[in-house]
Amino acid sequence: MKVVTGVVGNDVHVVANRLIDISLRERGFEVFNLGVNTYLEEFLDAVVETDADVLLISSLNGEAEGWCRDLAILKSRYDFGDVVFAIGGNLGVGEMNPETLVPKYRGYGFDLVFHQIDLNVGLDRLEEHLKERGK
Amino acid sequence: MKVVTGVVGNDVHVVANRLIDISLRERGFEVFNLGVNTYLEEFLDAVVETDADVLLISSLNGEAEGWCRDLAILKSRYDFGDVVFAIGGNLGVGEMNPETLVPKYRGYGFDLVFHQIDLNVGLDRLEEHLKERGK
Amino acid sequence: MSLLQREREIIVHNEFTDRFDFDEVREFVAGASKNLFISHRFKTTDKMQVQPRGGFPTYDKVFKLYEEFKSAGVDILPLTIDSNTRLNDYATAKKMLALSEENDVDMLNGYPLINHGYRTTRKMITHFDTPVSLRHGTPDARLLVEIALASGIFEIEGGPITYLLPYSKNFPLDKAFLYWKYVERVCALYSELNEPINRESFGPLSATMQPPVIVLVIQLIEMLLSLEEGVKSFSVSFSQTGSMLQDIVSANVLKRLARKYADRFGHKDADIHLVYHQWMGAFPYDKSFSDALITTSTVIAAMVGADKIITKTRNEAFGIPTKEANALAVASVQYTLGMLQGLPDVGDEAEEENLANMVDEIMEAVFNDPADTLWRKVYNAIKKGHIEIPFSPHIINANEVITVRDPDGNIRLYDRGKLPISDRSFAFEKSKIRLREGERVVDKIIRDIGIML
Amino acid sequence: MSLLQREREIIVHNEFTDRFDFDEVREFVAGASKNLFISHRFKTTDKMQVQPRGGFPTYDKVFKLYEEFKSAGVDILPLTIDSNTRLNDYATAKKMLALSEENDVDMLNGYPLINHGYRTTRKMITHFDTPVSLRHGTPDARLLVEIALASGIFEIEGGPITYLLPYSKNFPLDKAFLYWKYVERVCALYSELNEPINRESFGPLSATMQPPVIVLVIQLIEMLLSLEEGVKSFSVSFSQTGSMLQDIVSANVLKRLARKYADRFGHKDADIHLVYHQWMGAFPYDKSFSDALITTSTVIAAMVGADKIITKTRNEAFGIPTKEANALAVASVQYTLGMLQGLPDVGDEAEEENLANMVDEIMEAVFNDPADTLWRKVYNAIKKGHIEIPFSPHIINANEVITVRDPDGNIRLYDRGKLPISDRSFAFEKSKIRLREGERVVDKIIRDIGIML
Ligand code: B12
Ligand code: B12
Repeated sequence: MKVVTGVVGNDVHVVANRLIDISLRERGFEVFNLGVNTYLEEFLDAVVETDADVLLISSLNGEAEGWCRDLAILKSRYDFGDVVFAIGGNLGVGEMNPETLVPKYRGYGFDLVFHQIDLNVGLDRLEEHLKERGK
Repeated sequence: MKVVTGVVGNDVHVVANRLIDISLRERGFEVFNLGVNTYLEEFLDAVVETDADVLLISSLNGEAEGWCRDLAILKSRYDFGDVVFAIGGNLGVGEMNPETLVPKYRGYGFDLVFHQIDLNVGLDRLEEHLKERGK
Repeated sequence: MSLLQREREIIVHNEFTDRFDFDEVREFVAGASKNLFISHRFKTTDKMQVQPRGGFPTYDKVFKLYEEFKSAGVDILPLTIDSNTRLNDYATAKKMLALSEENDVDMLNGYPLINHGYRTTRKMITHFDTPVSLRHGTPDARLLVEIALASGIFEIEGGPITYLLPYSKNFPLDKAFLYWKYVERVCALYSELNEPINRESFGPLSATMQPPVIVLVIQLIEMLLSLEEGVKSFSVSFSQTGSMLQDIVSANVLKRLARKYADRFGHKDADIHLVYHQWMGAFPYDKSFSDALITTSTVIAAMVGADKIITKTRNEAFGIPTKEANALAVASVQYTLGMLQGLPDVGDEAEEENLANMVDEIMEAVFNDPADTLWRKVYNAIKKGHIEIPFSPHIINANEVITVRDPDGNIRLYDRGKLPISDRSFAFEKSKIRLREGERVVDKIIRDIGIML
Repeated sequence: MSLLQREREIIVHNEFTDRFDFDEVREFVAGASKNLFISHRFKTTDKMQVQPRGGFPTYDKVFKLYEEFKSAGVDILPLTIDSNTRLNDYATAKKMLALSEENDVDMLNGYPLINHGYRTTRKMITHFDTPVSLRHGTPDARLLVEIALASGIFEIEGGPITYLLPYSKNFPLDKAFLYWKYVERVCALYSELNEPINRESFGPLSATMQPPVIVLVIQLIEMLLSLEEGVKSFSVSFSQTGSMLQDIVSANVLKRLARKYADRFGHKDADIHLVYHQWMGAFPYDKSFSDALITTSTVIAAMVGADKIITKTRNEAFGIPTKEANALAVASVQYTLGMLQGLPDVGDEAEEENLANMVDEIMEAVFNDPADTLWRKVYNAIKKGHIEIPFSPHIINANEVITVRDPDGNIRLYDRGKLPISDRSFAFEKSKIRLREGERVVDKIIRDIGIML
């Protein structure tokens, strides 16, 4: 299964990104890691180019909202079929209530939203989700 | 002016008592310090014996209530005229709300109640009170 | 029947105690879970043991407190006794316990163990299967200790000096020595049945401007008095002085001299442990400052290499802490100990030498007293003012020693009173002191007491 | 008109900046209150300066933040810049600022200084009359620094390496050196008018498993690059490693070598200060654990003898802290510093020697590069992998060095990559490492990153 991953926007927090890369590979995924400082369009292009099954975006520095609110519009331009859109990390500025954050990001077009959730917990849930979808 | 002082009940916290002794003397009072571990009856006896103007009780270990609730009864047995009854220190077990503690101790017969109030602040207020009473 | 056993029967036979069954208790101790013995814990782990303080009047509240502590990761549970029981005033304790149970307000500042009795209390102790330490402050702890051991409490804090001079106004000193001799012997007896009962001395004393020399002398003496009666596991202790270096120096000297004196008196087989008390003096009213103080104490405890740390809480200045506040401190101390790494090995030769010299000087003066037994020599030393505790409420205490802090926060002897220390040692102490131009010593002392505020 | 001045005029002339009045700014700096200069503060006090981090999108929120800090007893105020501005994306910053102002939600993680401009910002800075430190992370900080200095911000953090390798993915390295040369020269110019402008390097780097040798080398290089341009007051810095001893060793060596290299290059008149960053890696989600971590950092800062400490908050793991949480940390750190006394003087000869040797080895390799200027030598060193930063997101970073913790928590070189350190020095490092039977290095690294969790 192919995963495109990276850190969105003007965000340089690379540590989790390195660990995600390693963990995805260990779980048997084929990984295309765009690294930090990646814009939404670049992610979507990469999904198309690599014919990926999953787009897994990280955001740590609190800017995700500004960068991701346009996802729905961008998604409507291409046909992504059943690509799974996931986002995780630190998804707000300041201390946020996950109960309002999660629905917001779902509204933007993400299937899975992991606010301040451990990497491995998140990846376990991703794998379950893929199984449920019959992938 | 004469002051009887000490620490009431099974209470051995002596540090404040030593400092109160020194401070009262510096302020020109004649001090009769009964020390720690003094019972209410002993205080009252000392007030009578020394013809004191002020009885200044400390309590730190949280037991004051158990020892002082009988003050009103004991007071009624003697005629203390205008002796000022003051109590200070740590007047409850656990964290207490001064707004319920102070009226309670007033009800027991204390004119001045200093819960967790600095020594010198308390003694300043005592002196004001004495002035107001025209002493 | 031995004389001791006769005395024990008299002690446990009283209006506040249900029939005391010596045989059953012996059997219980012999078969008790190793997990109840801190002496066993010390043997099997290197991790600093974390122990809070705490006790409430009712059984239920103590039970809930223990649950809270366990989920915070406690190592050693405490049982703090109320102050009426400490003064053997079981009648008042009983009255206040009844009031507490009826009205759901705490009318006592600890657990009245005698009134609850060992049968009830043991249920709780064995349920938690964790070492419990008895914290009291009782000069005559004979009954208390019998009930505690019968309950499964296998660490007993205190001693004839440390639980007397800071905790009592006029309890007779010689009686205290004899009563504690009883305690030591009972502890020694039970120690033969299973793992040793641990005895711990109370180094903080009056927790106010205590000079290390006095703390150390008293620790060593109580240790010797205990080992002399057959106790095999003993903890010496002291509390944060306010100077990191002075804590380190105290610990280094105390560890070394404890071993030296134990060996010298033929107790090579005794295990000796070091306990560090977080700041025991006046706490700030700002709770986040108290948190900072607690963490700082923890760091220092790790630096001095303590075997056990006794924690305070963010509520210290306000009153007996809630179980939540108390457990919070335990969790936070465990966190700090877990993440602290790379501690340097620190010492100070000149300071350690002078402290050790002063301690040795006083110890020799005690040993040179012509009395026949160690406790009588010590008794005389206290009466002569060779040993005294600043800010003791006790009438026999000499009250001549005056201490102040030097510019680094170290507590120094300003007036040595009648302490039999040499001019040379005293000169070293004096040389460190600096008073501000025109400052009165009493004002300096008030400031020095309040350094954590 | 000098070349520099011509460049400055181009820089400040842009669509986001109102007319920049050089003469007025010169005059302002020349007459500015001494209280705005941290360099002056360093000269006049021995107290460790406490500085939080913090910045909000709007003027009002920063103003309130400063009020909160002042009442918590702050020594140095921070101004943290948002990450769009850091990447010179002023258009996005402008958009997000507008959104933040309209909707009263923070859409930026810092203060977009360019968009606010110096006339507005200066009002705030002079109002508080307290030194302000500019925290950004910008490779091309030319405009930002012009606006900052014009606003009365007289400490500029960063440098061509420390604000590039940890903060950027592909910003060209040589440009960064040249842009920072500009910054240094502007700082040097203003330094002649009043008290010196202080420059500070950013020692935490990527805040993840950074070996002291790399941190120190980069600190020394950025110091030399700055002094070379005429800066007279410079702060080297590093962040808590996770091992108390390694922090102490780092500080001792850094202080010594900074003076040594500054003197060697003829900068005997430069003042050099040491800044300690509280733990910069991943924070626990339990806020009381964060408090404990913050206090522990503070104790270590005092032990290493830092001139300034930069604080974290109990909210670190969650997101940008509220002003209240931020001020709480300041107050608590001040409390801890105020009560900490009797700090021992600690060191470790063998560790210090090995660290100093490694640093000297890399420094010599850099100096031996045939390029004509220091910055080009350094540039080549980075390209060759003679200098690299673990966990840098930058594409030019060699990414060959691997570090793990030894059993005492010290960060050690497991793979030295292309660092030009001798076999002997490297053997010392390697000899400290212990891996568990069969443990994979990557799992060890994950554990080692998360030691504070
Ligand atoms: C030092 C200390 C001890 C020492 C005392 C040594 C000695 N002989 O004096 C030791 C270790 C022996 C000790 C023992 C105990 N202590 Co104690 N102790 C303290 C501590 C840490 C500091 C007290 C102190 O010396 N402060 C410095 C002096 C100068 O200030 P102060 O006593 O607080 O008094 C100030 C004011 O209250 C005021 N003040 C006092 N009296 C008066 C009177 C008037 C009229 C006025 C105006 C002002 C005033 O002036 C002082 C200066 O501003 C306090 C907690 C704290 N405050 O941080 C607990 C504390 C007082 N102890 C407490 C307790 C319960 C005990 C024990 C029962 C053991 C236990 N369960 O932990 C035993 C008591 C045994 C007994 N029979 O009483 C509790 C009391 C609980 C409560 N009220 O809810 C406290 C609050 C700790 C706690 N949070 O649990 N203690
Ligand atoms: C180290 C660090 C840095 C380093 C980064 C070095 C580097 N190049 O990587 C430096 C010092 C350079 C830095 C800079 C900045 N940082 Co920073 N940083 C941190 C810090 C302390 C740790 C991050 C880290 O490495 N953690 C370890 C890794 C392994 O975990 P993680 O990143 O937290 O990710 C975990 C989960 O989120 C999850 N995860 C991540 N992505 C995904 C994706 C999926 C799908 C799933 C399931 C899970 C998942 O997996 C990880 C492990 O469980 C955090 C605070 C914290 N967490 O304690 C702040 C933090 C992330 N930084 C922050 C900020 C704001 C910045 C700055 C803007 C500066 C500033 N204002 O302070 C700049 C950013 C510049 C930029 N352009 O982005 C904020 C973000 C604010 C917010 N969200 O509200 C934080 C939270 C600090 C704070 N409280 O203010 N930072």
